[in-house]
Amino acid sequence: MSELGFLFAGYAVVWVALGGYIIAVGRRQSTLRREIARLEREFRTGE
Amino acid sequence: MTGGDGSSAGEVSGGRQPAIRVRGLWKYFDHFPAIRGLDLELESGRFLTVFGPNGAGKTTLIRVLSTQIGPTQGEVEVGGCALPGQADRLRRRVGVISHNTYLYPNLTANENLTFFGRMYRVPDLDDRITALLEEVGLSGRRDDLVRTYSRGMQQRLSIARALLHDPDIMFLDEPYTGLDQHASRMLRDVLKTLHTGERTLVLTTHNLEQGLEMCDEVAIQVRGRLVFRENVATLDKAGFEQTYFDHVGKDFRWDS
Amino acid sequence: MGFLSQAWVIARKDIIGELRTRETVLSMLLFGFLVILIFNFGIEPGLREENLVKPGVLWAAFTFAGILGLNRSFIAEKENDCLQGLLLCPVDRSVIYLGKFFGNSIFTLSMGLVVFLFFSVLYNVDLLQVALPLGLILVLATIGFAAVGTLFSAVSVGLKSRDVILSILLFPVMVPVVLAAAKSSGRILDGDPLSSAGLWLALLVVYDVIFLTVAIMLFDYAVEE
Amino acid sequence: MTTVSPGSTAQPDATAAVADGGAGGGVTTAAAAPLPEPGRTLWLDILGVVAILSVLVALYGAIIWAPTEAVMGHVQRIFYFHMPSAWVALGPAFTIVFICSIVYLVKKDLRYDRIAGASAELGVLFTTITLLTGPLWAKPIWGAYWTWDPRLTTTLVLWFIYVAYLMLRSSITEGHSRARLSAVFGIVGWIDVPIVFMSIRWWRTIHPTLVTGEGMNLDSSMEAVLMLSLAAITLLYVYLLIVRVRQLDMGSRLDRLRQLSHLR
Repeated sequence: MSELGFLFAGYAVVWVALGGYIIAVGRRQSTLRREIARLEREFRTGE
Repeated sequence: MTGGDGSSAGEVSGGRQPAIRVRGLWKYFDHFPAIRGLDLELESGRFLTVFGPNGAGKTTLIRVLSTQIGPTQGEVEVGGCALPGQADRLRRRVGVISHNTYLYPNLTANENLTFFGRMYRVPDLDDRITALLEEVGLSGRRDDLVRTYSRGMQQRLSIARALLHDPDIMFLDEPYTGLDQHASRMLRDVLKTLHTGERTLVLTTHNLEQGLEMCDEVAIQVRGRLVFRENVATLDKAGFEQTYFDHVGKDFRWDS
Repeated sequence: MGFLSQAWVIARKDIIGELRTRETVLSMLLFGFLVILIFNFGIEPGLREENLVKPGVLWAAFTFAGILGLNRSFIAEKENDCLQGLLLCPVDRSVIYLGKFFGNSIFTLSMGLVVFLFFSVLYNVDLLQVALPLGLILVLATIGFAAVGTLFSAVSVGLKSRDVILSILLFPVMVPVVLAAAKSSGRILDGDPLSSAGLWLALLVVYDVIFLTVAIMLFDYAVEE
Repeated sequence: MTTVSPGSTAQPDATAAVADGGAGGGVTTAAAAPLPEPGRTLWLDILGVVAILSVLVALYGAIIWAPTEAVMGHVQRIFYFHMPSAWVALGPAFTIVFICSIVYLVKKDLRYDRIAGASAELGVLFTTITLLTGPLWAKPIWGAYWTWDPRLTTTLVLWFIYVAYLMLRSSITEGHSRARLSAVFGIVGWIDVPIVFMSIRWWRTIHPTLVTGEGMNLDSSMEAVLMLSLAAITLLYVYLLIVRVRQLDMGSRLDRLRQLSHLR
């Protein structure tokens, strides 16, 4: 692998790791939002 | 909520200090409230049986009162010691018999009792063990491994273990679980001898017949609260089954 | 001292139970032998590098075998919910910790001694020459191992996959002990005097003191509910 | 020696739960309990934008602005993200795990446990980045992906310790048990780190290696880029930590609501 190849690989690792984490956190966030909406509905209709 | 004994100790006839006083006790496991604002007062020397279906929080109550777990909120005072702060002081005076025996299966009866006796610094331990084994009818098996004991014998030995340090407050959590009729009867006989009027006893069970036999007071625990409390002297024993199901039935959803 | 004698009562209870079944120490020993045997296939006998690898084999065997004992330490307390009975006793939590620590140390130490013997026979080590310094290293390593191990054993005992979790928790934290023990015993096996391993022994002592103190302080939280 | 008796735990977090769920005789008020707010606020958004912008600026600085290092060439540019990742993990991230573990054990407030958990996650993330970029940088320079350099080796051991910490957390479901047990491990693990480092350093000086991380000549513009990068990654860590903690807070409140709606 060329020198630039290693450089590219190094940066790829950084951004894939950070991006992966942020995507995972974002997904969890939307699951939470959905769950809140569901509970809200439940409370309304359950009244 | 808990019957008419909300009055302070001084007003109770007999004027004895309360052995147990609980005010607004909550115990959460995560977000699940196993005990929900429970109040309880018990004079020392009395025998209280707490009835309740599975999941009512009886075991949790016993575990809080016997210092095994801390309360989430509320005042708890047992034997004059505030919990959880003074748990260390209380432990010496508390005996617990539960459906778990707390016995080491790879040790003999004698070794088990010697171990616990030393932990409690019981004086004249050997004589004490001999007397207790006599009392629970296990003298002949003193040097047998606990693992060779039947369930009933283990439970009797666990009674001896709980009595080693002569506690003045005893908690019995479903002690009849898994015992056959014969063993239950022996356990009952031992319990009768414990009820001397000097010792405070709290028993939990879901078995109405066994629970009513020798107690002074009854309570019904449902959904983490005591919903019924009465003195056995004034209790309508024949109608108690109906009373119990009336209280439990209202909350049948809890069980499912 | 009442404090230590109470702790000894707990350790004695564990030892009596162990002498009866011999389950723990025997399985530890067998496992330790097997580790040495397996590792041995990776070493070309007679090579000059052999001497560099040998202490590593020895301490790998010690660590892997030792963890078996720690695994059992609190599982024994879970049968019949004995741990609850123990916690009901009117003694400070640190007494219970010390009791379990003494027991674990004694089991690990006896395993270590026999594994050393096995090792010295297989690799033609003149045990008489190195017995004392190696023994000292073994004692120091055992204390550190049991100090942290007893705490982690209590931490992991309530978990479903406690065996795996205990190994995963303990091994990385054990790195300084294994390293110091392997390096210092390497010196001894090379025929150097004990003083040449002074730095490593000091590291072991520091590790033992720090983690024994920390574990005594934290044990309360590992068992409370 | 702890003087705290085993059960002596005021539990403010759970007390708050009581206030919500238990007031006025319990679950009938559940519907009135406040729903979790959708964890967004202006200042947090601003912090996020600033963090991401500064990372982009640092990226520009590292790739374009900084001069090529004379000996190592372009590969040295990995260093601008390698070193800050290592700093964030070993510095703030794991230290916060340690501090919040202690505070949890003292206060029994689950909030601190959530901070510790989130910080450990980020610490492992940045340690992973460090461990992956390090070899990619080392290979073209020294011809080997891995050397048993004290810092590298300590980082690897550290990674194992905090992965173990996260595994311990994920294997316990009850909130306070998880907080308690992982706090115990979080404290021991952190205290272990300097001892690990010392032991590995002694080990490597006894058998010295030719390869060291030294010998890099940073000129002033390189230093500036490094500082910028350090600040950017630290800012990113702080932002992600806050977001993650708020998310965990929300999850916890949601669990409570779910429980209440179930009880109802």
